Amino acid sequence: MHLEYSDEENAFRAEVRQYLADNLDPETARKVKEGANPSKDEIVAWHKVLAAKGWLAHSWPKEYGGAAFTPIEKHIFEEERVAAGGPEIVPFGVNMLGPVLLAFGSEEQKQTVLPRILSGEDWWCQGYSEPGSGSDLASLKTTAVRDGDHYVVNGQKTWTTLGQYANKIFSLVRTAKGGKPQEGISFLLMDMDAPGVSIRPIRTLDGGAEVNEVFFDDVRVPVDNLVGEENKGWTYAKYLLMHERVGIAGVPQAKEELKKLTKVAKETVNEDGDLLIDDPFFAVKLAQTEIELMAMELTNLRILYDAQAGGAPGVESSLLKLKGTQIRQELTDLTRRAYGPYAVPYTPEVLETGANEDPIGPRGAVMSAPKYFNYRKISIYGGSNEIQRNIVSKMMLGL
Amino acid sequence: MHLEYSDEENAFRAEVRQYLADNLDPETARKVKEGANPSKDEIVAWHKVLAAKGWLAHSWPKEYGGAAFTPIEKHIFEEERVAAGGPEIVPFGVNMLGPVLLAFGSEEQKQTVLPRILSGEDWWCQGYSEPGSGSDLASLKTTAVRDGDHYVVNGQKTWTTLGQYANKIFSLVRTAKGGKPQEGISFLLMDMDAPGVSIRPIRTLDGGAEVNEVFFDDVRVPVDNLVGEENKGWTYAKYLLMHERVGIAGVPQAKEELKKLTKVAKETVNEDGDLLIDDPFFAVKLAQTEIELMAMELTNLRILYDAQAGGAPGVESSLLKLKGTQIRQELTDLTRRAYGPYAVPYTPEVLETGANEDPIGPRGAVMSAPKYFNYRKISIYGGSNEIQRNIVSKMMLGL
Amino acid sequence: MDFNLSEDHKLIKDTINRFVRDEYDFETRLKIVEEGLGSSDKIWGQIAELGLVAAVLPEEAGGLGGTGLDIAVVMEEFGRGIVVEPYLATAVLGAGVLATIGGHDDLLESVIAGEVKLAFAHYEPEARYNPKRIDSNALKDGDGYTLTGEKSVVAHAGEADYLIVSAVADSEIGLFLVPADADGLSIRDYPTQDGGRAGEVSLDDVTLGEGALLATGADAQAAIDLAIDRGILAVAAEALGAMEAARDLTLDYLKTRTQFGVPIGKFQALQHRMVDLCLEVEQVRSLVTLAAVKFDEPGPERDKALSAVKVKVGQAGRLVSEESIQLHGGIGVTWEYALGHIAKRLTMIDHSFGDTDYHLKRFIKLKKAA
Amino acid sequence: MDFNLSEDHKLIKDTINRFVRDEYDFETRLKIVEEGLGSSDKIWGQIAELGLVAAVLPEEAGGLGGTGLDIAVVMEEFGRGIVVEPYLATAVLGAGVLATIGGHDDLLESVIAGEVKLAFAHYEPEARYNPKRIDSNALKDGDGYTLTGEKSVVAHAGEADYLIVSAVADSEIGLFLVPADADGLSIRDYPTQDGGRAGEVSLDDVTLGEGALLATGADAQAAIDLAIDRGILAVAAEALGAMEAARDLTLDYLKTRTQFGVPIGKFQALQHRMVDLCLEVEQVRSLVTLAAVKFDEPGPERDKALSAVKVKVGQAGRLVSEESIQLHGGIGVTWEYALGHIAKRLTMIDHSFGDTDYHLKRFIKLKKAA
Repeated sequence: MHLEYSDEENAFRAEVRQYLADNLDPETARKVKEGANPSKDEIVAWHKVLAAKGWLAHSWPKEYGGAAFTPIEKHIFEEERVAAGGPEIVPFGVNMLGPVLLAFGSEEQKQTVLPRILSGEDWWCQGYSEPGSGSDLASLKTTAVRDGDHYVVNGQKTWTTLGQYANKIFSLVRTAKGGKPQEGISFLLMDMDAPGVSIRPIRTLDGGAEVNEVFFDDVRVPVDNLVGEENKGWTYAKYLLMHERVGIAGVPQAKEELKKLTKVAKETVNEDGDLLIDDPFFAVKLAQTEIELMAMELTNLRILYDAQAGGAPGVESSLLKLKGTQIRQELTDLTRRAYGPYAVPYTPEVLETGANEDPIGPRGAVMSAPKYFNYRKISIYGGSNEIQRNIVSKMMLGL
Repeated sequence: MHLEYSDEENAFRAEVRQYLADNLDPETARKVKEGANPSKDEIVAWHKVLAAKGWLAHSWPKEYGGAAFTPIEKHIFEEERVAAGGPEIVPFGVNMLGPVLLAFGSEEQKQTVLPRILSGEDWWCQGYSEPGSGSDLASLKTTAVRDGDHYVVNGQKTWTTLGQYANKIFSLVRTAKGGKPQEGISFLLMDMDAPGVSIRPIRTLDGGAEVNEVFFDDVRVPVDNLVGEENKGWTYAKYLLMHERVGIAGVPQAKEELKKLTKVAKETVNEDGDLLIDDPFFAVKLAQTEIELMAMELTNLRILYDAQAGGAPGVESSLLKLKGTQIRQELTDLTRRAYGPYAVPYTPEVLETGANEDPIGPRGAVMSAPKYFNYRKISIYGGSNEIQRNIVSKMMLGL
Repeated sequence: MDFNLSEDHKLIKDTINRFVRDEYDFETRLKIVEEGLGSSDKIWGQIAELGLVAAVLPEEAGGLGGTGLDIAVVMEEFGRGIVVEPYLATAVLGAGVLATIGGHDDLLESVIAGEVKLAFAHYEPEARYNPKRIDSNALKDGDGYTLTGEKSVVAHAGEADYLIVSAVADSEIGLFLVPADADGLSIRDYPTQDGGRAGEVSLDDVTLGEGALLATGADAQAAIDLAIDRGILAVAAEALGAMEAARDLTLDYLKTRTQFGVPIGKFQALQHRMVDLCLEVEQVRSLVTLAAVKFDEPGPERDKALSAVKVKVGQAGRLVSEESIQLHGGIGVTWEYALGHIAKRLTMIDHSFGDTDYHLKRFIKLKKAA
Repeated sequence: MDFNLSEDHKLIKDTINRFVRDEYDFETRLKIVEEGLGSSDKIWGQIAELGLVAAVLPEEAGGLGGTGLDIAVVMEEFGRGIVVEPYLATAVLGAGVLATIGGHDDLLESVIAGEVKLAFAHYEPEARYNPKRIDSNALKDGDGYTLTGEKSVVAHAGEADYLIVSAVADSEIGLFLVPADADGLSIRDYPTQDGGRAGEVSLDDVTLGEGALLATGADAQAAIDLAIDRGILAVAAEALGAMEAARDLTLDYLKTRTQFGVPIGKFQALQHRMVDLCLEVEQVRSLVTLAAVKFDEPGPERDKALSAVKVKVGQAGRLVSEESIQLHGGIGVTWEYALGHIAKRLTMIDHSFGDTDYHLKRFIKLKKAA
């Protein structure tokens, strides 16, 4: 047993660090570090930077232009990305659709769809959830009815993240009724600009608008756009959900957030004139969170090295999601508290590129409360923490 | 709205205080205050002191020798009892069986059984739980089969508190099978010294032995000892469980425990030479608990005055039990922590009457850990906290 | 003891309840918030007309009450409706200070009539939640004063006709009445996380006449202290109402939202969490009651009750916000559903008049002194 | 990184596991505890024979290892069996001090062989968890020393053949080897909450020869510090094993206990709590691993890891104890069921070598220094 990275792993880390230092746009990095949202163009540019190096699609094999990273390499990359202020890679094309096509798609789908994900020509979004089907995804109602060489799709999807930037959507649709709800679901590739597709932003409580509703009204989709077999979509959907959970713990993000928070605590003075870091009431919460995170980092690494050794990351990823979201939500809570009254003003515009107003109070305060509110989502999406507990209870504990 | 006790209530409090000051045995009070168990004789003597004043059976009507206290009077009495170090009144006769007989018993049962409870001639214990039926009380298996003028009882009861001192037991027994488990249960009065009754102590993790198993092996019980109607026992059992929950919050006990703990914190020095009360790590937990208790006291009083005004104490008592047990368990946890390493020695014998060894460390440390362990039970017995949550969820929230 | 509201209080409660239902439903509120005005002249006029400004002011000041219970009853109902009007700033704080100090009958009359709005510009940029750290300065200048300094996160500063400003004059604390159009006064007005508005107030050689001085020394300090205590009680009661609203929404959602073929309220894990949530709301109600009743009897028990309720409101507010949203799932984080706005208000209440840690420390200090 | 145990460690683990299963089942343990002996000669002999005393001592001292991982591997398994033998006192602490200081080969050999038991008499009555506050005194007396002082809650003091006692000699800390039968040494021996034994040690002019001085000054301090660190790591790993045992018992109970016609493990509220419990145990495992691996690389990261794991063990130990008992219901609080005894050991571990608060403070201090 030892806890040192190998020479190869350290060399890889150095390479990533250097490449990001040389190629990541500084203004994009500033925004990410300050909690502002990079623009669509900035995200596209960032994807291109990674694609140029072959680092955009971490889990794809090299013959399809992927990085074929090991679980540990993915983790190291994420640590460096977060530290450098690189935006999160938009996962819908590279981490969700890509693996599904690689596993279940036709050769033609692989040849046509995958390169356009890497090139940035296509921005994919996800059509999974529906208003009536949240945790109970299989109860989805959007229908696709065969009509000659086309399916005619009707229904509504929701929580479609960054759908406003997308020109493509992969959707779960119902192609057969009767039987168990999991049966009769198919996996369709669709154009966002096809007639009958419309989109409406969902504003979230933090003021953001990163999720959308997508409506399908007699949308005609060529049958070639079916992935795999008709009515087998649930298998692909589950594959997608189980896949790419390696980073779900969010350890690199949490470490970065803890580092920032510690810095804030060293710069912020409490009512008695002491630094927050010396205020036992604050210091104890900071220490508790740091200890949880120290543990979480090792828990995450233990599971990653297990996965590396051949065991696929399985139900453990549910444990990682549970603890990871708790820690990251706690960090946002402590951060807004640290800023005291300066968490109250709502002025996200001062962080936009070219803004000429100063923040009210410390710059870090600006997004502290919005981030706290925004992070409510992380214990809801990707399978709510209640669903994760159900999974662990059943799959790991046998209850 | 106001929060002052009335003149009558204040006068009642003064009367209780004076009577206890004059009549409560000081050695008994010492034991109670130090967390040692009073002997059977001490408990019997204490009951006699209360019976002499008409204060033993708080809820019985005066014509049966009860105190007919209002909910508030009960609360005030309890505050004074706890502050004086009076033992808890053994509830099985006065607060459990008594109300059931008053509501459902025959006149002859009332005339013969109730006076002997007040006089101390009979010590009742409870035969409810069975090894297989904990939270699922209605699944009980002890049978009573009619044989002429007798029932023949076979089976086993458990968690019979202070059964070792009792000469009588009231039991739930199954007199009919088939139908729902709640049907076919009867409520029987039995002699502990009847042939076929045997008792075995259950030692608990804190080293105590206050609960027992009771075995029935062809025990013959006269049919006159049936309370109410055959097969209607579940109604009486529920009445008993819902009844007499006024004191369930344990507010007087918690206030006393907080007072003691505060005193400990003012006398105990931490590793840096500061008093615990000035150690923010300890002080914050103490303050949190005090704030919870301040709230709990008002919550309890709100419900008591509601009950006083005619509304029977109902499902709210489940809320009181939940919060009350949380606070009281937390107080035992803080108390053992306050004593630091001196919570480790296990020497309950130094608190016995006439003990001639000194405690290891402060006297209050002796029972601090045993009490913490013992108090695990309060969230389990009387309907576990999980059952209380089920009750609130169903009865109050309509879920 | 008597835990029943008086007939008068029941009437106030019903009045606000009806007002919110009829005139201030969630869509109306959202529109006011989105227009970024911080308040609506129409709504404010109605509030004044209903006598609600007067309700939290003593009779000597032209009001109708002004006890702790008055404040709690009004604010709980405003909390249920997550009302963003400048009631706290104008009626509880601003008019409260004027009433404490006495005089200014005409101004108070206009405030009570809804014609004039006030703001309490007291906390400063470097002070965090410390109400005693005042760096603003008032220089005696002939018969008047010249004020210099900065005031931070002043609720509804931008809408106020007058600001009540604290400043040190001749090494004594003083309170000054500053018209919003005074030369040298500038306000950077901005929206707040919870849909309200606040402002950073700069005083750059603001010249004031003799009449601008409201009080100095012990009188000023007492008025400031009382204003902050009124503020604590007010936001605590408001939080109680907001938590009740969140609880009711969540309970309703658990009963109506179906997943896996049953209402999600049938899932035991959610039931138990809902029970714990309801229990916390009851505990908050108890402490709001305690603080409200004790409010008018000065002493350490009163002060402890105020810090206790602020601590509890901070903690239960977080629990209720987070659990309510989590029990809802996705819908809970959307702008067009009331819950998120309730959560934001609950969260920002913890950032007002001292947060949980501040009041835990204060509670501990008060206990020691007792 | 490599999270797999070496073959040697797997062997130790299996050995203890088999030993506990075959020779130290719960009934055997209960009997030893109830006889009040604190340990069993037979069991202790077997432990020594299996090479387990040697396992946590370095080769220079006649041992077989003595690394952090050695300690963690052994203690985790002892924790699973809630073994009450004086292993911590003798092998981890006592022999650990002798090994650190060097020399005393014969004595160490006897200890390793299971013939001699030791106790580490260091903490004092007024010190609480402060390992630096030593009031005991050693007066130079000819070639030897005279010791005076009190040592508190010394684990397994009554069974020890020798006590290793800290005392201030000439204003420097010193460590002394004191035979149990020395004149002036008296031990008040008593059972502990968790079924072990400890003693209050009085040193009343205990006269010792020249050879009794083990070390002074920095050497003595380093030996004390290392002993306490070994103790922290040992009880943390023991706690991990105990938590795993509690978890396994509880999981099994949830699957087999039937109420309302179904195994109680079918109730979702209990399922979710069980998941949280298991997650905490995983977190403890991670920190025990971290502390064990870092143990042999001196530095602030190592010290932080030790305090971190002690904090986590205190908190998770409480959660696991309380939740396991609650999930069991009545059976969980009975003497004749292992769970209560596991809970008691977990609780007392929080009272050893500094509790949760002590190590939180230490962690904060170490962070600041870093």
